Amino acid sequence: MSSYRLEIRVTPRPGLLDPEGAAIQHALGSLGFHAVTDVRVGKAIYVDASAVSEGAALELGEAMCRRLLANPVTEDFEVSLHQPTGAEAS
Amino acid sequence: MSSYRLEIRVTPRPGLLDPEGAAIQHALGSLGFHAVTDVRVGKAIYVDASAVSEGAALELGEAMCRRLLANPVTEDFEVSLHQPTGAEAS
Amino acid sequence: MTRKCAVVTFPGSNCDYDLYKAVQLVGGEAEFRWHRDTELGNVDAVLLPGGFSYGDYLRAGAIARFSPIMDAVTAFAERGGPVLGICNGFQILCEADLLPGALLRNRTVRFHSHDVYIRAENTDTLFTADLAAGEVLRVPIAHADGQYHADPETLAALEGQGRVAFRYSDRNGEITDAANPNGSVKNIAGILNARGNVLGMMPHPERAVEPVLGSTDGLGIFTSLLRSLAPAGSA
Amino acid sequence: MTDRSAEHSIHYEPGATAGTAATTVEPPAPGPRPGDPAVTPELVAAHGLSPDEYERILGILEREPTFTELGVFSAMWSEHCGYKNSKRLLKLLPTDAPWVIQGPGENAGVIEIDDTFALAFKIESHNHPSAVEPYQGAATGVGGILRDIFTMGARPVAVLDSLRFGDLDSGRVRYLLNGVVRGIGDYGNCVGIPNIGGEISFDRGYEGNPIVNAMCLGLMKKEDLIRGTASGTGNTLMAVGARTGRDGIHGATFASEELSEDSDEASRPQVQVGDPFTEKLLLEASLELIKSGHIVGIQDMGAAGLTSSASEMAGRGGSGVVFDTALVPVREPGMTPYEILLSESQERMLVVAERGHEDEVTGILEKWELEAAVIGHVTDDGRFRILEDGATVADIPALPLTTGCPTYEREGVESEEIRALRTEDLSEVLALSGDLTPELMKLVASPNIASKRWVYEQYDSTVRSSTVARPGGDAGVIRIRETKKGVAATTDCNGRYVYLSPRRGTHAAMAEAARNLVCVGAVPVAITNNLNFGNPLKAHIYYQFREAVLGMAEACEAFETPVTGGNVSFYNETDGVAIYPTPVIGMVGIVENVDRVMGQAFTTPGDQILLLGRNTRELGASELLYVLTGRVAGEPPAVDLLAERSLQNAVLGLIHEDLLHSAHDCSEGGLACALAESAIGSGEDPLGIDVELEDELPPAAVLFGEAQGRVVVSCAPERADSVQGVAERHGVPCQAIGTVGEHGGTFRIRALDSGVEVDLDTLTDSYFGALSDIMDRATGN
Ligand SMILES: Nc1ncnc2c1ncn2[C@@H]1O[C@H](COP(=O)(O)OP(=O)(O)O)[C@@H](O)[C@H]1O
Ligand SMILES: [Mg+2]
Repeated sequence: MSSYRLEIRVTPRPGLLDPEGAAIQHALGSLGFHAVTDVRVGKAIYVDASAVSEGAALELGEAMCRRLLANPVTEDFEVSLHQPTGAEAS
Repeated sequence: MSSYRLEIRVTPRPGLLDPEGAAIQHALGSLGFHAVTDVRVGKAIYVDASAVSEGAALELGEAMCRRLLANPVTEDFEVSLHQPTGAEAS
Repeated sequence: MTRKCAVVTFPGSNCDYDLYKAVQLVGGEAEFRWHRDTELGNVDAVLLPGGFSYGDYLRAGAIARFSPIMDAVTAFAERGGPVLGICNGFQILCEADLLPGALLRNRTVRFHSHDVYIRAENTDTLFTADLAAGEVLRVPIAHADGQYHADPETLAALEGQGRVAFRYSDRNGEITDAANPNGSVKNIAGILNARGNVLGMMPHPERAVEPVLGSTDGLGIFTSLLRSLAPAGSA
Repeated sequence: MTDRSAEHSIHYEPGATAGTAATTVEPPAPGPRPGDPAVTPELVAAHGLSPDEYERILGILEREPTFTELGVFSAMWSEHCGYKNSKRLLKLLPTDAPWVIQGPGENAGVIEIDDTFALAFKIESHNHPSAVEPYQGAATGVGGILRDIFTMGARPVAVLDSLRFGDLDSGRVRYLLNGVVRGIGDYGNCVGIPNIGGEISFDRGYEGNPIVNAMCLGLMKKEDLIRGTASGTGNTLMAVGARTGRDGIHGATFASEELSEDSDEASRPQVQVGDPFTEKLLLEASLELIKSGHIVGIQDMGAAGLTSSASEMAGRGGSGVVFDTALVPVREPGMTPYEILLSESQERMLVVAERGHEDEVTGILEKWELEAAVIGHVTDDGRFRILEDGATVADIPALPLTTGCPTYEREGVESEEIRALRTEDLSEVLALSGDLTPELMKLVASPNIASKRWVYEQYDSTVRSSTVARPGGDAGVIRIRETKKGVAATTDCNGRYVYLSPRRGTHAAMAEAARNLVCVGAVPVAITNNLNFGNPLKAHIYYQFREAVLGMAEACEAFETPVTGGNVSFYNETDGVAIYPTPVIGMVGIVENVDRVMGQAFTTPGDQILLLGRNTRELGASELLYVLTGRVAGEPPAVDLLAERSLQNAVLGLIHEDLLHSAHDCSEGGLACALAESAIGSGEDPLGIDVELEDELPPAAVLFGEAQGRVVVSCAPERADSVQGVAERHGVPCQAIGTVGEHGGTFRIRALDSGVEVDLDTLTDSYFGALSDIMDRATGN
């Protein structure tokens, strides 16, 4: 068993309206970020768990999503192993 | 100008209480996911924006985080270009 | 003759006592059930109160639906027992698949606390029999996640089978967008399951049961429910 | 850490530590703790302790303090906990009356409602945390005041919030407002306590320093009253609720320092995160504990956390305490005693359990999915003794620690600048005449007068199914189930008045609070107060503070409304600029019959409109002046405390005799705005009015002046004479000024050659639209 950090992204289904995304897009616009064409807001859930392998860890994450973390009626999910990418906040 | 999808992850500062993470961890435990040792909850924000280059897009994302998307007092952020990884929900 | 209603308290429920008193006010017997209970005991109806079960963390109702008591509630509903979920209770019923669809963040992205008008769309149910057809009720809402959403097929079924119990309307019963506080599809404020024994609604009838509270329009829902529980002839 | 403390708590036996032994033998003085910094003059200064305060500490300890002890003293002797600069003046406030059960000094004041019920209530500020992080700052402010109430054994039944911000044209201000309102809402809504009122105003005087004061009311059966005392040698100290993290360490001293440009940076680690869900569980568990009889005392771990709760409980109990920081459940490993003692993690309680009843206590907490840990016990040696794994890290006499903080009386001198403002010439505004409709519309659309609906509709105001009067009227009212009675509450203060004339301005705050209560039919019985001021070390600020306290004392005497508690918030300054002095008055009243509660809206076309009280030629410090000229100047309205008292009695008499259809006091915006609010009502059925004012006074003053002591009432025409009669009996001037018109009619007031006339839709739209229009454009989360 080793321990993994799963990054789980739960996002509103495409086509489903996303009031929070709309509000943020509006706010970004009024702050002058006019290049923005769309904003969607979901959850980023970081789960530390122990598993026998990466594959097993990912499966565990998917099982959690199906059981609890995502609402099948309104949300999609993505599970990945967390490795910080892009720009880190200082 | 081409258009990019930025993936922005906003997460509570380490050390700060994360009641939502705690509640989810508790729930996962009682659903039998005993391998889980910690849960932190943040936001995953997907921003579609046009920019002259990847670098410019990433900088735009960071500027948005500093201005609006992340609370400098309580949250850290990560900006990356979105490429779906890991397992997609069907 | 018992007309006993179980009011389920989840960690974070905060309308459980209001519901308990509303049932008593219309002559019913009310008993609390704790979310860790595994049996409902001998009761005639189950009420899921409003509040913030588990702080509404993750999604409103998402964690509470796994409370031990919910298996008993589901079994009770499947036996045809009447189940009424109000506000957070409605959210829990949707998460538990006892009702279709989901309740999303209000379109304003803000909490809304004020009176609304709702029109009774189907008065031929356990919960609305005492209301006049198309009757308009003035009742409070208090929620941040009340925007009802369902896919087109589900909506068609709800509409086709008369399972939309209440719609947000203006005080004259007109269904307008201005009267829709949260962006719910088709102004839906409350729905029934296919069998008609499970009702979920976002507005709070239990907060409109005495003149001193500014409205008594919520009473009809509780009198209807209790009447439906009474043995034939006795009500 | 968890297992460790759990394990300890099982084996823990009073006496197993230096604890009870110490009651006979003096324990060794604590030595320096490995890893702790040495106590240097610099470190002492960094802890906000002056050299002579440090001298006093050496005297009390008869040795050098350890680092941990230094932290303890600096927290307990901070302005926030020690009331250094306010205590002496606060002593001047009247605090008793036959109906006062608990005055100042406890977690909250308590008054008698009748033979069975009592009311606990208190107000608390969270200004500094809200300036740094508006959402969490405001949320945890609500959490703290709720705990103050339920630790008295009362169930919280209502919340009010008193807010001040800079002008809304600043994006930062809109961000603060948005965050603060969401924070107050999310916390109170989740716990399930209805918000029944408050106030909010906007003025550049609050630009850098918002004010966030939260008030809570709690109901209890008298016999359930419990106090925050540690009594009974050998009784067990238990830490219950949330775990202790590194949140808000030194928040208490932080709250006693001026904000500066880099505050946002500097104070980051001090941000506390609230968890209303845990609070709700803690609330239910605490009330169950108190009823269970297994505990003798309970107190919130608020400012200065475990340090203040434990030492204050010992101080009040005239006892001592000993506990081991290694037994305190923590959220992060490696926390030092210093951190554990000073952490301000939220949703925690310190409980004194009857010795031998620890398991019952733990059982009740487990039912509510909360933790309880035995951390120590009560001693009889009068000492505040802290161990870490059995080794003493702090050993301080409890009483000097809690009450020995030096207090100061400073000299106060009025600022010349402000004195000059008071005498400025306002004649150009006083001279306004003719069609004053544009001025009325400006006022109605000013965020200070416009409807606050955008704010209070984000607060659940009906949960608990007991709210009789919601936000939007003069005062909120909660019914008491199984009785006809109710309790009413309001918060009031016009900072401009106090700024220009502190004593008079505080009279006005008291007078308005009482007027708001009587207008709903409640008899004012007591107050709590939140004194929001700048840096008291500055002579002109101390002057404002002293005058305000004296003014409050005078008005409390005149109205027979004693002070049962309150809160002082100094250092509300940014880069040396202080807020307007803002002594917020939280006043409570008793309603004998909730069926008679009066509203401010006109109800019936054809009704007679009468004005109680007298118009004056005052326009000083008025909203009109601010809206038209941006000035804050002139003499604030004069207050005749005896006339106010007569007015209060007259209004109560009128409501008692069931003569009225509506009652509404005149405040900001004057008579014209009061009439507008009564005409607009809930906005659903606005009613026109036709009013004729004959006073030989400048029309601008009659319409928009903020003369005190005035209430607008309406009644059926045939009752008008009886109304006049009652007013006369109380020696209150009363004139019939007009009639209520039709639905959707016209709003018309004539004053000599001048007046206002506008159709109701226009009036109603700008009254309800003003604030939401601004905020829906707002940026920020
Ligand atoms: N921050 C707030 N929270 C709740 N209610 C508020 C708030 N601010 C204003 N209100 C409500 O809006 C109404 C108008 O406020 P205000 O003008 O201060 O009334 P008044 O002048 O009678 O004191 C009152 O009912 C008050 O309770
Ligand atoms: Mg008023």
